[in-house]
Amino acid sequence: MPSFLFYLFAAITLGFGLNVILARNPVTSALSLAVSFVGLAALFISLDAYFIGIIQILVYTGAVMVLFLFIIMLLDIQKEEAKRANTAAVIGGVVLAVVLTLQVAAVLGVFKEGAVTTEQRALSMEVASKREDVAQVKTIQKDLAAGTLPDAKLMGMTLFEQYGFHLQAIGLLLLVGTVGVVVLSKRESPGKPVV
Amino acid sequence: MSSLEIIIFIPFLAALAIWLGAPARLTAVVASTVNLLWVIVLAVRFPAFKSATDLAFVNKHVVLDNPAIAFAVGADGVSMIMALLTVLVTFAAIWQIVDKPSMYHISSLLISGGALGAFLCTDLFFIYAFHEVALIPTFLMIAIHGRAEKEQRLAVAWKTTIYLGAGSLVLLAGLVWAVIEFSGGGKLTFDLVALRAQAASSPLPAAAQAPLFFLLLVGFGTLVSLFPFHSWAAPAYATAPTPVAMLHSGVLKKFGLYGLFRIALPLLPSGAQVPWVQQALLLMLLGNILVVGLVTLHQKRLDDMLANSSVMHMGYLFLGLAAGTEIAVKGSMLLMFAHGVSIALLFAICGRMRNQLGTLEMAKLGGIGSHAPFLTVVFAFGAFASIGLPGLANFAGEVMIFMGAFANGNSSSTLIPAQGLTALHWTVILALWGVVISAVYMLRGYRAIFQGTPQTGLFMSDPASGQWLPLVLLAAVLLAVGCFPSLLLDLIQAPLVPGAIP
Amino acid sequence: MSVFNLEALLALLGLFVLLLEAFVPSVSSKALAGICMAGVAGVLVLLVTVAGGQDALPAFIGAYHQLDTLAIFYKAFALVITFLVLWLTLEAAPYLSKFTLDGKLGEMFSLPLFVCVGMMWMASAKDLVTVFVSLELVTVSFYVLVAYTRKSALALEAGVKYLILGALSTGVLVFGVAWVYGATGALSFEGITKAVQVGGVNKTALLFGVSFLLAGLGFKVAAVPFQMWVPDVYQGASTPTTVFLSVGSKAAGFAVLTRVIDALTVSGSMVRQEVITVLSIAGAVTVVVGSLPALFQTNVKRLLAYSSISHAGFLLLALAARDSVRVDLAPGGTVAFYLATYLPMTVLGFAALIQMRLNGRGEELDDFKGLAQKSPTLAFLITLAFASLAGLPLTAGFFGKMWVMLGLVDQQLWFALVCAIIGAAAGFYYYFRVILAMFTPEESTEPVRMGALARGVCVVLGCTIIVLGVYPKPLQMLLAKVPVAGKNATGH
Amino acid sequence: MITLNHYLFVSGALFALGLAGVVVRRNIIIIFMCLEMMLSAANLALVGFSRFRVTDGLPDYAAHSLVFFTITVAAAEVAVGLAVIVALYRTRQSVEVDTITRMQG
Repeated sequence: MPSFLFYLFAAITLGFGLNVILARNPVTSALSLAVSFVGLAALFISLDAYFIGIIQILVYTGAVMVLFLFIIMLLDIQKEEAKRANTAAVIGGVVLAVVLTLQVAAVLGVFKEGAVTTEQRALSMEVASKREDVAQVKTIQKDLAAGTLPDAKLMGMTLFEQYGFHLQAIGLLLLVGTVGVVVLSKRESPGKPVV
Repeated sequence: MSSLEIIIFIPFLAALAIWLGAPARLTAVVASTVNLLWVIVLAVRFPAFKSATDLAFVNKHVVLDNPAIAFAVGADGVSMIMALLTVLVTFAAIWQIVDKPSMYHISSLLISGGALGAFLCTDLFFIYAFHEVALIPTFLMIAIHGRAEKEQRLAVAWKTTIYLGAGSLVLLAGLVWAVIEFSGGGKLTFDLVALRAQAASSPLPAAAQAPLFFLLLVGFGTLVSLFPFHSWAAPAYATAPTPVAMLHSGVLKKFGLYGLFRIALPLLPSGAQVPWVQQALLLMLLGNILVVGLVTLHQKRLDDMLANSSVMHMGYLFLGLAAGTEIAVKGSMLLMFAHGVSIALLFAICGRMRNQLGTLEMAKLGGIGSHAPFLTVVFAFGAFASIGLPGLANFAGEVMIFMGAFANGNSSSTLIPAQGLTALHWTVILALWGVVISAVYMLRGYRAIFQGTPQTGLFMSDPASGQWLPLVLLAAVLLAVGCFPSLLLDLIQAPLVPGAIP
Repeated sequence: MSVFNLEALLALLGLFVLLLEAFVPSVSSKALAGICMAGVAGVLVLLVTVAGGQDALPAFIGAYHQLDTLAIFYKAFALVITFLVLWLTLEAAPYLSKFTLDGKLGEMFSLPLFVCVGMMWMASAKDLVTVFVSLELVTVSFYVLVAYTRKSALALEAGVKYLILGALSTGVLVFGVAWVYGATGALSFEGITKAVQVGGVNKTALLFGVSFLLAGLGFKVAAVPFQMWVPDVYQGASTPTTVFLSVGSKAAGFAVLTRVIDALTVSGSMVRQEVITVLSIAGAVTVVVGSLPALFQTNVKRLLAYSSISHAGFLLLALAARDSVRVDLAPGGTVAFYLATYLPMTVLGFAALIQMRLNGRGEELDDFKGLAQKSPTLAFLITLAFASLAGLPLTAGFFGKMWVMLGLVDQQLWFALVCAIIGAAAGFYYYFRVILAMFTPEESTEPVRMGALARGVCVVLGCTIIVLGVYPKPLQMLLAKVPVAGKNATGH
Repeated sequence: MITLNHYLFVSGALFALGLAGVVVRRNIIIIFMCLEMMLSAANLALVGFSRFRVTDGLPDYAAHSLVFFTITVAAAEVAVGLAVIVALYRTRQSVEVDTITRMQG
């Protein structure tokens, strides 16, 4: 990936991320977050994680952020009430963020293992096509042999062969989530007589 | 199941029965009577049952393997004496409860059971645990049924709780330290017999014994109201309901000394003789005898005076510990018993007077002797015993302590060593003045209350015939032990102080 | 029937109850609770009977799931606490149902089953992905449970607080997992153990990740500085949920923490010293920070919340002193022992609060006045529970605290030891205040009634407290066998 | 050239931004958005690490799976969370943090 594209998308991610915090209007915040997530998705794709990148856009930008917007609109929250933000909280938040960023920078300073480029750790479809686990799934092997990265297929293989148990657990979690949403947002039925 | 276990559990079972609805007075009296008789029988048969380790009626249920904790019971002479004291005072305390909520009976039984457990167990964990069990009802009774305004009695209860709670924590720390120290590097054991054996076979160097001994001294000492950790005791006894005052000052408080003599001394025989520990201890016990003694002189109310005198007399017991000679330690044992009986007797009479007269201000009282001759005689027994009159139990104990302490360090037969008087000798000399002080306040109190002209409106009669029993019993014991101290001393066969001059 | 099917069985039961509740409107709370409790009890019986003679797990699950003694213990623990929570919910139903929309408690019975499933998975987790997935199942269910009694303003408030801080901890946890993975290249505990032993790992990056990982888990067990949510959430949530959070969620968190700490402090580990230091400091501070505000509390539910923080501190210290050789317990065993003693006393304490509410009394200290006159049994049981929470000898609480302190002495963590003693001493004070209030006589003599079932369960819990306090040998023997990676290799 | 550290820095900075938002903002919905931001930052770190841990020519898909689960969980969390927030709004007519301070002490 060319450097300037990385910087562009990083700037989009962080810049709009910053705007989420700065914007007075919740709608602006939500839309900024959506854009920030698109930038993030681009970064995922630049890391050859196509499937994750797409999911990020589909789930986060497409569903989660829309849900946020929907709720903001539904509740008709215009902007934060007039009173100024708590100064202590602002200072605390800024200090926390700066310290954390500096700490990350410091850690990265000694994290020599991280000073590698994608080229130095290039993926090799040819080597991959000879893997044992890949050999069992013909379509993946074919794609790899053809020199393309079948990211979604590999993802599927991993999920269903290694993480089948977790997938079901997640299913249970989604069920609980659904039940929870129903429980928490149903209204008192108007026709019901008051006892 | 050993007899000792049954003796320990009888009070608890009786308390449970009362809680569940059994008639309070009947159950409590029956339980305490059974216990009293049983312990007397055991004490009589004790010499025959004694094993090589000087323990009788041993039994053991393992609770944990590592660290080794067991519900182990066993009585040696000292435990036997303490058990006798406990059942005696319990019987008297429970007998004199009249027209009170069942909580009085339950608490008394719990304190009694806890004390018996603490004296008759031979496992440090259970010794400690039973003492804690006995403390809780003490606190609750002071806070709820104490004889003062609500705020005041709550304050007293909290003060007592905090002092004794902190003391117990220090004590626990000291015990755990001892367990770690004397488990011989291997698996931890709370078995006192094993710990003693280890301490005897590979004792610590004297200098290393000192800090641990001092920690235990502070922990146990707080429980016995050792100066300067004594300030909870006097208000607590003055406030506590009569049975609780009798049981705590007479019996439970002695647990601290019992612990020092049965745990600290065998494990750390030279601990008390290390100069800095001994000097600190001497200073503290002089504080008990002289400072608290002078405070006692200034008390205006009978209950305050008795409470303070109880704190003061602890000083003599610690003198026995500081001396560390066989005779002084045995004297302390005897005095523990005698003091327990005499103070219980005095508190019982004191509570009766408060109920009838409504005040205990000595300035307002007088001439009771003419109305209540029986009470006067019994009170005189207690008061004279407390002073240390020959023929009553305390005398023998005090004399043994003074002689033993004075003889310490003398291999020659002369009483006064050639190199001059040591700190211990000076302490004994000063402590003797304590006897004078206690004679002054006791006699003054006796004269103010029982002699002179009766005040108008303050009338007191002798107790009804049913209430004589506990008072007569306690007074008789004081007389019997005073005339024949060997009754108790013969129970102690093995030397109490490891390696000391007999 | 293999042990790893039990969770599936329980999840199916949960589904069944959900459907039953949705399609058969006439089914009563009692029936629902009965079905759920019977199911949980059945699974517990299956667990106990099957646990002994299990075969090796099949490969598809064996890579993520283990069934050592520790796992079985925490699974059983989860089932027991779920059973008790279901009982408490049933017990509290008369007043709880006033706070729900339709006057029913339907999901209050099925959701705990899913929580239980999550906790059982956590107990067996062998890698961080499993931990994450099951942890989130538990957390999301709790979001719903905490806010379930919607008509109570406090419950919604508590729900939002728990939500925000829960989501925050999830973010922190995943960030930590990412860095641990980045530094060691492994997501499984086994892989992490190997990586920290062999070396060639960037220590700074690993510590960075570990600190976030521990912070994320620290939230779940309410360790300082992530304890802010505890008092408000505990007070606002319905009492059965509070019990579930205080005992179940905490135990599950410690089950995972035990595994994580085992992996990180294995002998020869490059971060062993740092992790132990962090744990001991966090534990020491947690004990003190939990204890001090409790001194001034007049609301007993809030007091129990603070005390629960303090207990979390003791548990962290148990982890820090985990290599103690003084007690016959495997390194993770002290924590498990402490939790096993913590369960009956906490449940009993909260059950008493429910009984108070059922009798029209509140949760303030003043509401406890005179309880000893009106219901001696209840007062006695509360005394027992609180004495045990304070750690008085002859009750269950003593040995847990004792083992922790012995361990600290053994590891020479003196600062932590001092803090633990301060916390224990403060505990005597604030628990005793409640006991004192109960025994203070009060003029009005409205009787306090307890149902037969409540009385029975409470007495059983009380007996458990005494038995564990007087005869802890069976429990200790059970936990002495907890095999832990590197136990034999632990050098001194 | 763009190295792993570049990605990690972006991840760290985004995480810090989210954290700052959680502390600074008082609108619960925006706080919730910031939490999502933190979660995504963690995902970026995971994906970055997995891309650079090439074994047999492929990135580590185990970490990808974790990211997949994280996103799913986040979605469920958002759904439940927003439901709670809406329920709160119905009773309070506000989504400000300052209004949920009934319990103190």
